[in-house]
Amino acid sequence: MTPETAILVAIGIPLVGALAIALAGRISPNLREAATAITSLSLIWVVWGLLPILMDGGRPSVEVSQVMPGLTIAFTVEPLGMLFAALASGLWLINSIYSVGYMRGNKEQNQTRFFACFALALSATIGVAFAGNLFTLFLFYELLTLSTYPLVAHKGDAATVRSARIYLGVLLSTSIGLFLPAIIWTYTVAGTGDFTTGGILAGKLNDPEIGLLLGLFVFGVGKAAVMPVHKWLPAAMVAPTPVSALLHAVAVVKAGVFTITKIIVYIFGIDFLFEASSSQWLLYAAAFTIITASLVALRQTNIKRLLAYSTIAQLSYVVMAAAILKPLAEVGAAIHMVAHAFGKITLFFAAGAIYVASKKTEIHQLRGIGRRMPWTMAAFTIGALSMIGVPPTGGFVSKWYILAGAFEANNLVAVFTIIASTVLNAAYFLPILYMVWFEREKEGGKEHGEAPFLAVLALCLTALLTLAFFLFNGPVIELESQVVQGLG
Amino acid sequence: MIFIFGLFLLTLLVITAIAIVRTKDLFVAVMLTSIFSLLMAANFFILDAADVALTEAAVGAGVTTVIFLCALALTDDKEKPRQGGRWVAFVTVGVLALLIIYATFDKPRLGDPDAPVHQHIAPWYIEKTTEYIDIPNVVTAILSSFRGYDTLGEVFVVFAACIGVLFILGVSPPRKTRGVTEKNSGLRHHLIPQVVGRLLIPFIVLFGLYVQFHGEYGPGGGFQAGAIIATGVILYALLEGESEALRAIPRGVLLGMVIGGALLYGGVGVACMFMGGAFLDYSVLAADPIFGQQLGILIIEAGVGMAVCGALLAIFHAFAAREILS
Amino acid sequence: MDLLAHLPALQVVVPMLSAPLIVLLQPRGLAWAGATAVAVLSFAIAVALAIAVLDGQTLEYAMGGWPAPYGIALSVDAFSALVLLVITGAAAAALLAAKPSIDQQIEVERQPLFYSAWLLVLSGLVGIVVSADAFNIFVFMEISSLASYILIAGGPDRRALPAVFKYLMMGTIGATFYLIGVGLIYMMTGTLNLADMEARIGDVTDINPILVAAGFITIGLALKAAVFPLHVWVPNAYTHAPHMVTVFLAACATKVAIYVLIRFDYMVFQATLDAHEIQFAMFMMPLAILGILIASAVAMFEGHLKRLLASSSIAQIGYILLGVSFVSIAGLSASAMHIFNHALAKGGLFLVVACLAYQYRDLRLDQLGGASTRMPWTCAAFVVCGLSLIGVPGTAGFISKWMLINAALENGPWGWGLVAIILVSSLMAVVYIWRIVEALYFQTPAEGEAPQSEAPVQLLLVTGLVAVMNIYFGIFPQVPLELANSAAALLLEGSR
Amino acid sequence: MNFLELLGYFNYWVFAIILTVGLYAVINKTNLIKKLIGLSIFQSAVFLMYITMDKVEGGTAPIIQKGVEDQIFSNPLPQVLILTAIVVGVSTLSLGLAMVVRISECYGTIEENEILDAD
Amino acid sequence: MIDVALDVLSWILLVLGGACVLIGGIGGLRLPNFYTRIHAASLTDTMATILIFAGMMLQAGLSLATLKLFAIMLFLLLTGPTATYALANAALLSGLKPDAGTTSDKPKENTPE
Repeated sequence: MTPETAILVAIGIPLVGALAIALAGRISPNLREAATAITSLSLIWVVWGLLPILMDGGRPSVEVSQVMPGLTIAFTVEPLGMLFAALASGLWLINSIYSVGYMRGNKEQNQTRFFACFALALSATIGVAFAGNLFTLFLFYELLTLSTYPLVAHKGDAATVRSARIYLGVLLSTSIGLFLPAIIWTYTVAGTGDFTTGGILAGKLNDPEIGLLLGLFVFGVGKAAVMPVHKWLPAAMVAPTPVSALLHAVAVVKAGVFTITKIIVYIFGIDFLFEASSSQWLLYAAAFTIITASLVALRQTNIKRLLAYSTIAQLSYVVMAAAILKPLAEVGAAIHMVAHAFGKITLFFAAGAIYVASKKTEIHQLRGIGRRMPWTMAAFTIGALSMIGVPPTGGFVSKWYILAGAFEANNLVAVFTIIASTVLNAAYFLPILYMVWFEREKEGGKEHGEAPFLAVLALCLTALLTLAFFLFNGPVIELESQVVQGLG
Repeated sequence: MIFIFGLFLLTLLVITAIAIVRTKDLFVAVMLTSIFSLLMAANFFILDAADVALTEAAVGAGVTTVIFLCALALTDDKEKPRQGGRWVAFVTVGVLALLIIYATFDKPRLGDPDAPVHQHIAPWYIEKTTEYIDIPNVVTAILSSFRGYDTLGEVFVVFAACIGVLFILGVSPPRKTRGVTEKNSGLRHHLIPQVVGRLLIPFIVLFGLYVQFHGEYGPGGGFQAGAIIATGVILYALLEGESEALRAIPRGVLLGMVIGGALLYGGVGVACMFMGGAFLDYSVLAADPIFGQQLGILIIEAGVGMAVCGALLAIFHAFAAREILS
Repeated sequence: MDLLAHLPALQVVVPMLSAPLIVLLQPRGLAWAGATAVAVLSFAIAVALAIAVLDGQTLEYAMGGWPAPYGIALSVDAFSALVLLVITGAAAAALLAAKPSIDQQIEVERQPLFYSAWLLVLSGLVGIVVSADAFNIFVFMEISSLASYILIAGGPDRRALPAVFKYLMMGTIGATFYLIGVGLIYMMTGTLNLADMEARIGDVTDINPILVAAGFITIGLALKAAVFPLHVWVPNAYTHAPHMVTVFLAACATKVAIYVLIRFDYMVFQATLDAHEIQFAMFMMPLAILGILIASAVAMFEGHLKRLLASSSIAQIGYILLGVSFVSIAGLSASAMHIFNHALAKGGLFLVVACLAYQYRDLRLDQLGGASTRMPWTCAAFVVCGLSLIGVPGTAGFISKWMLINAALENGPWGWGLVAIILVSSLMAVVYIWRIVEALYFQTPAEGEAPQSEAPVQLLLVTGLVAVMNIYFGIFPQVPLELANSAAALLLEGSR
Repeated sequence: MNFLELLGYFNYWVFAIILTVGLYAVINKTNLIKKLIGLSIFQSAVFLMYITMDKVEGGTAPIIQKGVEDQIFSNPLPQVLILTAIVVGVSTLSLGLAMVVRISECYGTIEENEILDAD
Repeated sequence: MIDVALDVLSWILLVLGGACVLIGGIGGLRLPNFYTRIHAASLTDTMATILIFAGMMLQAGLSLATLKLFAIMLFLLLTGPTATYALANAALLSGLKPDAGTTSDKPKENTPE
């Protein structure tokens, strides 16, 4: 199977999988679970198969159809896309294991629709990862929004529908309102929208226009949840936990941040942006988002809302890292995507497991739960530490690279924000850890044991991955450094 | 000299138009509309448009008035006054009038021979009619051959109107409207109009046929003939009663006439295609092209006559039958 | 007789001559079968014409064998081929799906007349597009209008009659305005053939009557095309007409009037009258923008499903006009493309309405709650066609939206204002489409209204087909795109 | 502009007046039948405009007698167009009246404002 | 000489016909109620038809036109009185009572027949 067909197969598998799941769902739940497993496994086999080709510098690309002269649906695999696709497909397998356990445990209704839409969302994610030009990226970006809408609106009661409406409203209006004109402006100015190393806008835009176009892109990509357009993320908390996990760790948010990084690296070009004075505001916007999101997270009582605001903060880490415009910082951004994915998915799995086992959602209810659910809480601790960036976890590696990049660009604002946010992270995670392990449990609480086995299994897997990432991050870093090879 | 006649007739026309709009009684308005059409016909005749005058008289004055009266019989014929809101209409209408008057100043004067209208196509028609079709009445030549496609469209407009009225009035009235006195026996107890009618109707129908087949030589043709024959049969229906007229020409025959007329016209066109000419190119119909054209014109005029007569009668019967049912 | 030469004439003659025949087919269902066969045949002819015209040449056909300015000429070029495809495609699709819905709404003995009137509308519209003679366009405009009055009057609800009466009054006034315009031009140039008119209009000394004629023709056609201020007849006419009639008319009836407006303005007036294009743009653009914004706003707050989609049609016509008013190659090809894509999207949406109406008596949004539980396929089709209407990438609507934004960007500094307007109205479209989707999927069903089962298979198949075509032409729009581009080039270069 | 010159335009002014009278009736009157009458007047005005075009000074109806040679004829083309337009007018009228009859049966009235209130 | 006499005679006939129609018109205006007015209009019309057509036939001399004129006159003579009769009959049927001496024709108590 040549690399070109592999790309198309990678996008096709989840689609076929969605159909298979929908049909299997009619017959029996077990058959549907099997179908999900097979699809995710074959996706991993195809996507990871591309890894060796990427490692030795190959850039497979294929053009599907020429919609209009100069506007094509084309796919090219480059290191950033590869990383994101590998991450998404890997976590999808774990997430499906977890969601089987969660759904069974929680006895949710119309699970077939859930798994089918999940597969559709994955196909869109892979499409975004492998997109070769802005138009294809926009196509799959919209598909991702539309396929995740039924997931967010899963329960179907009035509250869910209203927050799903906010979710869709913000995402669609930012993408049609800001992202589309930015793309068209790029196409008219640069003549093409293809992602090329070193950027296509070099010298085609004068100074103030660069800032404006960058602004359109950053606020157009609503999924990256940069401060003014972040409203949809807390609103999406009404969804069941596996969906939140998907939203936060696996696909949606990652797609947003991945798009912004790709645009900065492949459309603007790091050096071009660095000289342009009007692009500095992005760094300040990201910094502002990090600080305020962390502050808001401090005051949260509901676990999932706390995790949501922490995600907004972490996302802006990646955006800030990209905005430092130094090669090391770009690598740091890519790595932070991976580290945050592992850490955050563990935290969400833990929150879900707690909810399944004990129906507890508020932080103050977690007093002394460590004794009852040791495995879940252990994973929760590892995840929390990774968020803070304590050495044995993956979070430390990415923060290290971002700091290195910041020092290289001797960008004091970036350095200060990273330190401040690390302190804030600690401020809202450590009390929880202390409460969970060292405080006595309140009398009269409901007796409950561990979460269902499948959920706990997935939990531990991701926790191990977080730890493993700290030790074996060589290949990832080497892959990402290809991105910034030629640049100064 | 024609200007004086024109002046006189046109002012009368304007007065009638204003009178129509102002009257409250619809019955008077319909009668005035009939007079309006007659004045129009006279005006056309003065402006050398003989065919159009005949059509306007037969179709405008004759059939329209009958249909209006049928509709009035089924609805109440008093108009309720409208309260206010006049000035909006005045403004829009005033603007439109100014717009047109503004446009009239650059138009060629009435009857000015070197106006652009008479330069380009008109002289060609007049010369070529004798050469290609060799019939005296140029209007019929253009109507049926040079612009035969328009007239085909025209027949289908009539066909559309006929099936439209049958379709809309096909639904039986929802509930008994106010009792209408049993009038379908026509003016049975009016002996004199019946006798005179029985004397006149054959001549009216004969005159219709004359107009039909005399179309190539003098003013006349399918439309006018159809209308005249239709008015004849409607007079018969009024005098003898609607059921008598239906017995003479049943509804099936009427629909057959309309469909037959339309298909005859289209069929001639398609036949020309099969014989190698373009659509509606009659010169291929016979060995000698001129005779082919004349043959073609004769057939399609018959088709038009059938279609128009059938359609107008079908429409009249649809309205009249409604009266008995309701 | 070789077929290709006669195709332009056959395109009109086939549906027209079969209309009287259909009236004779009394036995049950035969009339529908005959009408569908004829519609599919005319679609085939339209496809053959499109292929013949694809490489940019135009087919001329002298009616009755008389040379062009004297006899009536037919001409088919890229633009007319595109519109022909839309008309015959819409007719064929609507008829294929018509049987169950029409049997429910119209008594059996009136059906032959109904289907014959349907074919007359088809032949009228096709006659307008194919004809190259100003007065001939008027005659066929009358045929199509009269027949569409009949179709709309077929609506079961008594409110259909006042609605169609208002449509009749405005339609006849529009046609008569057009007739006055043609008369004025004929008075000053002495010819009725469009190409001939274009040649002779240049050397007319006093151009006052010509300008007034341009005014009359534009107002008349704007009335027929339901351009913003003159669109009041559309909501009622489309809402109370039988469902399948709305599918057909919404997809192509008003588009033909816009086609004539474009042909008249670009072929006849634009070339010769200096500064006409600026006049035309100044007059058309504000109307189009107002139409887009106000009609979308009305659609957002509308309760009845069909009336909502009808006012959204007016907004989409505003888009087409916006493209035309740019008076540039990109603008024209964008509007030609949108004629094609809107027919697909709106045709699909009204087909879904027909499916819903088969089960539900009342089409108000609060009565349609939870339709997706019983009718999953219908609602899925609605989502796809709705997305195409909004212009989400991957659907047909996106292509014309993309081209429209590109065209807007081309005309200078305040191009961005236009882009903003287009995007705002797309967001409004998101709102009113999602209101319906939420009602269909998440609302609890109203008491006793839950439908027993899906819409009939025949209706569903066609709806599904149209939905799939919405996506197909989103990804592979080469054929309509090429027709649209060569049409735009023809209209602008042809006359320059 | 001497009087005869002015007279040349008299036909067009009458056309303008009748057109506006017809349009006024259509817009302002609420009775549906009065609207239809207004519509037929509106259309007749257009016929008058076309036929005024075709008159040639001293010309007769365009019927070519065999014997007579140099005869000036009026322009036949507008007459053909108006023949078609008259029949279009009658068809629209008859369709309109059929609708009015059905409306009066369903609504009991043919005044537009009463119909609008009924729904 | 003979044709001068014929012309003079036809002019006299035409003038007389015109006068008849004029009298009918004045009658229509001045007479009080419906029946008297219809009486005035119909009588003078028929008389005027005969006079005018005779005058025109004299003008046209012996030709096809004279035959056509005679046919039209015959037609008018037949339909004129019948139409008046039908009008009067319809008025009577719809209850308009003829009543000598009333000054205006506001319909008195309409007794449906």
